[in-house]
Amino acid sequence: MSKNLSVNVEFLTRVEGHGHIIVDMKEGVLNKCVLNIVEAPRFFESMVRGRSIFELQHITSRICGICSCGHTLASIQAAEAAIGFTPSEQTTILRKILLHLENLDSHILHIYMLAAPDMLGKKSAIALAQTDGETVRRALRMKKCCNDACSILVGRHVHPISSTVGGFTKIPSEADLLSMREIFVNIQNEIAPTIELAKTFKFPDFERDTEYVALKNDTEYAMLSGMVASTDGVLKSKEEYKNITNEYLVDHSTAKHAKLSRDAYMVGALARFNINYDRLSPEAKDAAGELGLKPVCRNAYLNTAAQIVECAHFCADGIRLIDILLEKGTDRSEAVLVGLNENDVIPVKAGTGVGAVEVPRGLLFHCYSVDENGRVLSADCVIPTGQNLANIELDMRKLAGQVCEKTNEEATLLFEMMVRAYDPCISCSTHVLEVEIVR
Amino acid sequence: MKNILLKKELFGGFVRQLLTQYKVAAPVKKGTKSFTFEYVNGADEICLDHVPTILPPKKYFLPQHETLLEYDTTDGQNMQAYVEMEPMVIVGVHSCDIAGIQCLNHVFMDRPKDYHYQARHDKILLIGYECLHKCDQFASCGLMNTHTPTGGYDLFMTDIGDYYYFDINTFAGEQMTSLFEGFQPVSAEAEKLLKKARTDKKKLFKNETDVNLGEIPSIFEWGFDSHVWDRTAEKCLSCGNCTNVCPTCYCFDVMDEAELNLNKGHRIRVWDSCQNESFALVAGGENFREKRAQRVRHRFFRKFKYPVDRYGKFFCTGCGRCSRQCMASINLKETISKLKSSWGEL
Amino acid sequence: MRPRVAFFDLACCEGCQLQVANLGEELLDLLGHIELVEFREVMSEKWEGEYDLAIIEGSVTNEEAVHRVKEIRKRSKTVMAYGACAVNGGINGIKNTKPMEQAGRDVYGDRFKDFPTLPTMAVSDVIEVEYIVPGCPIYPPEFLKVLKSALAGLEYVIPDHAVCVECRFNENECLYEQGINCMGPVTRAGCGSWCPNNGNKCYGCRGLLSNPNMNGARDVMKKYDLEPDLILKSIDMYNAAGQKEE
Amino acid sequence: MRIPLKKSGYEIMKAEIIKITPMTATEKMYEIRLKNGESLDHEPGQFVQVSMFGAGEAPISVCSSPTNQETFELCIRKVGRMTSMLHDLKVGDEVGIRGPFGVGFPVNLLKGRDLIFVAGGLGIAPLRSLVNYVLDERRDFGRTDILLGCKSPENMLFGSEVAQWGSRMDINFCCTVDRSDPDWKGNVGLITALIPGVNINPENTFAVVCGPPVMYRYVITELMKKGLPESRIYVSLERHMKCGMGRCGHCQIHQYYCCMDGPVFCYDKIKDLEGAI
Repeated sequence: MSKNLSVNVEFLTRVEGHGHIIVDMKEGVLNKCVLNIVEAPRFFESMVRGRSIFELQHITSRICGICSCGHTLASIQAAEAAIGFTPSEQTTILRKILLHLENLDSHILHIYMLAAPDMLGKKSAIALAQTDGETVRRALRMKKCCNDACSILVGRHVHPISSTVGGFTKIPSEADLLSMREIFVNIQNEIAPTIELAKTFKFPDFERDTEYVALKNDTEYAMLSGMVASTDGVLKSKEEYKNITNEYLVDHSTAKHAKLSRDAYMVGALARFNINYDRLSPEAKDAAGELGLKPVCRNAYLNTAAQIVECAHFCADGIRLIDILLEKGTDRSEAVLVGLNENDVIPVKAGTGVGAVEVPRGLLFHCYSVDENGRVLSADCVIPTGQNLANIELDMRKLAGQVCEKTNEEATLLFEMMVRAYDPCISCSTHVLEVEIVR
Repeated sequence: MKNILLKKELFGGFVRQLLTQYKVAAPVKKGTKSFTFEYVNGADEICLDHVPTILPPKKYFLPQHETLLEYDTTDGQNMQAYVEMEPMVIVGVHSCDIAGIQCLNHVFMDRPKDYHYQARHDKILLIGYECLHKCDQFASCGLMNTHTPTGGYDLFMTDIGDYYYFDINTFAGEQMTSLFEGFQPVSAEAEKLLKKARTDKKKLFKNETDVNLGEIPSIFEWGFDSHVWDRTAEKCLSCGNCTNVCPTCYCFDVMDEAELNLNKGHRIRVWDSCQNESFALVAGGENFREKRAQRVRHRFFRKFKYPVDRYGKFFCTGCGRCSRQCMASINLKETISKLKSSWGEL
Repeated sequence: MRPRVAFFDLACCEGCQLQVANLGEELLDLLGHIELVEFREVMSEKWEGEYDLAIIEGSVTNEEAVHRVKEIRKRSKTVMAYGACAVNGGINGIKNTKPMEQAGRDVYGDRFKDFPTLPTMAVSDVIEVEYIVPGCPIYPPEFLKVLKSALAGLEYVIPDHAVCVECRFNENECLYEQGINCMGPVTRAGCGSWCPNNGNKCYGCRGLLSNPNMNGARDVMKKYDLEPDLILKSIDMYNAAGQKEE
Repeated sequence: MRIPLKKSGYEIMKAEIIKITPMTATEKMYEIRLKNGESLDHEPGQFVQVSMFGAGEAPISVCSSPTNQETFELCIRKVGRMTSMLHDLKVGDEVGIRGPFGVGFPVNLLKGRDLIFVAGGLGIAPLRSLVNYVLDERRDFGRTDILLGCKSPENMLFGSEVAQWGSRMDINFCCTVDRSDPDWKGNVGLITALIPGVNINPENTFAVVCGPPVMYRYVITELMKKGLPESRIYVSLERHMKCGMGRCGHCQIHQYYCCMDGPVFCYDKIKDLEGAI
């Protein structure tokens, strides 16, 4: 085989959103190696300008249906910071549970439906269902668990209903908590077979020194709060997000790229694992041990393995959080009915606020400025997949050097798997809200 | 029939006994100031003194979504009609809601009988609860004269201080009381207290409007073309809340719900509302009550005129739900008053 | 032969296809009765032939999408638009409330010309659509009902009465009673009053009734001491794309 | 607890399609026989609910005379998907039937009287049951005029049968179309234009009218000009009956339910009811 390679994947499948992969190598020289984002832009920033801060999370959750709970939580955090509202402890616990469910649901979707077919040499989960029905059924069961728990907590998983600025419009009863706890236990029981399945996966060999970025705090495996930390030693508050993400536009994509200490960095399950391994629950550390995953891991293909470890953690921690609520009992009078704040239940002042939340694909920032009437002056979102794009391309470039001896077909699959390993949410990644032009 | 007394603190025990034999539904608190009839597990959940519930107890007699028959077309048009329900007791039904159930009985037991309704009707027991205070400004049970019941219940409770006075109206009611040993015979004192309660009540439950019940038929006879309907329609959003919450509204739609295999399924009936724009639409596209005003008027006439012609009965129980639930603040009492004044003194 | 069904997505959040994926065991039931030939998010297989039923999510917001849906229409016996974006433009329609150039500038600054965009259109604005499933996201029981009608070749009429009807069925305390300005009275039912059931208000995602009493609705909303345009903006959260046509 | 109901009012009778006669682009005639071997036993003017599980029910007037005990006929216009599905049925297929429902034409009252039938469009379907009854029992009735109007010649229902009516000596048949075609030799214009030309004995004539909603007022005005009293004009009204038992409310006309008190009404009963016609 000569050192020629021409990969052209139109409408990359089994990822959320629309992207093309183009790799062009001639005589060992890499002419082109890009992930084109071809999602039609939706102009969210323009859409939310002038609207009430109290309906913002409803709109911004629609940035992405797959991580809508994550967008909702980041959006609420930013909105509450902007108007100076501090949520109650009960609200914070419930939000953490919601975030766990969101991450579990998305990870399960990625592990089973998007990644497993690659690892097991199948075209899709539907093809997989024909040879390994139980695996697909397990995935559906686990996903249904997440959905059922979300339905109890916030009405539904896609575009949650009762999670709003100020708290929740309904508070789970003791019976609700017990059902949710049972659901978490049911998912937890499926983790062991999931690990067994993952042991059969053949993760491609790959390594590239990378900067990893994730939230970090002193008390827990940081998901909803903390400083932004990197494996290169950066530690900044979330309000400095613009100096963390340093976004710039590139020609071949409707989505922005990001860089921190180097040309690119990675966010997501692997980044969180690398930074916060110590804070994982014992169950999750056991899972990591079984999968042979140790920090710092520099193989992006193993992001899927890190997701499995996180699943074990979210189950254990979800049960712990529910037990806290069960012990104290929930205060159902905390239910808020916000609407457009018709009843002035929440005091409003002008200000700017940032939300930083660890969603399935990594660190998500929302930033809003509002006037004294709670009217949005400007909004900005920096999406995890957007932050990963530059890093994906660097990984692809390194991969191109490794695979030029392979057939186009084999190489194409490796590129696709590489992109899919990041679990990219392209529908999110293009909904770029504010642009700084790099000149 | 002999009536009996129950010490108030024993009411919970009676409900517990009922729960051993029946499903028990009763008014419970919902939201900030609303009530609903729900299945309960004990007397502590029950709010006997309630503002009329969001939906009246008609939902147990005529469920919002009721299977008429199941079908299977794998081999021709095969079907089986059936009713799915549990024997139940509804506790704490106010007299206005008892009046509503009586209206529905008229309609559904009229020939040709509705056997689905009858099956439920036969298996639902009613324990009424007397209102001794006006619930709120929306009710018009004084006008409609429905604040004291005229039959229609199995048992009827009145609060006479330390005791509930139980009026036993049916054999089924008597059987219910025999489940519990805590009842005691009515004393002369109790009879006196009941009389007093009823006399005091008369002073409170006065006609809430400037219209007499007797003149309503003539007001509606003449009021068909009144401008009141256009004025009311300007406010009306045609949301249909007034008909859904009305204890005497019973319009429905019939439709099929197939399973995924498309061969099997259920023919169901679901509540419908004459306020919906498409309600009187026919296949050719003609709509016989296209205008909002026509639909608003139709609802009022279905309460105060048409059933009087057909069943000799007003189909308004004065419960006030339609006015209470109307976000456009269309008020039944005011509308009738306006209708009267729009024609001068009649 | 089982009917050949394909799923497609345009500009949207892909939440509706996730709703389909989330049907759980019902999804497997469904897969037993159809032949799924294309579903980009979950499978790599492609189909070159005719579709018995094409199910499209998302709005048309650029020329490429216009072309794409026309191509899908040519190859499909029946087309279903599902989700607010596809049915009435959904959230994407808010863009239409200002000039396209301004929307572009708001987001991409001087480089807005690199991101060509059309005013948001529903799928039915571009091609003929036989079935719709409104809502953001779709309500799975309704999706299944419409899908069954489509597979049986039966008409499915989305209710043209207000969400209030279902909200009352569910005995939710009226939001107006609690001082909140809810879109229920002017929004088409069919979702089982999903949001009010969970303590929130209706945002109007299923689109306006065909003949809402807007003056009456404004009177009702005026009761609140809020800036009127904030309230009016709540109406066009999901209905701006449609309003532009009128 | 599941309580099976033998009789519920909603159960269907199984019936078989014996014959299908295409009539126009949108209408077909179905001859149907109940599978239980019984006669439908309807009166002219009554309707049945035709049911296909999965698709639902549609109220359809019986258009054949009860003099045929074995089978009955329905003329079905394709207007929605339910009726489209009915149009896809073949001879031998099974359908469900409920009914007959409602009040038909007052046959005994009409005996010995002169009759004038006025039908527009699909309105001929319910009238045909009475026309055929009258033709089968011709001796019992007096002078009979049949006026029929439709949009255009190709929309004419019961074509060959109608042609026979035209050639019969014992009835007077007149037909008009709104829009003519080159082969059409008959009248062109609205049906109301035919009425002045009919020789009516106002003392002994009953009129029976059925057609699209817009037609009634004009036709009745013309009939009354001829001296017919309101009490001798009968109309058959169209509504979307769902239950057929006077409850669902869809067919309500003021205090009347079209499915129970109609669909045939004496004009004097409904003339003051706004929206009835």
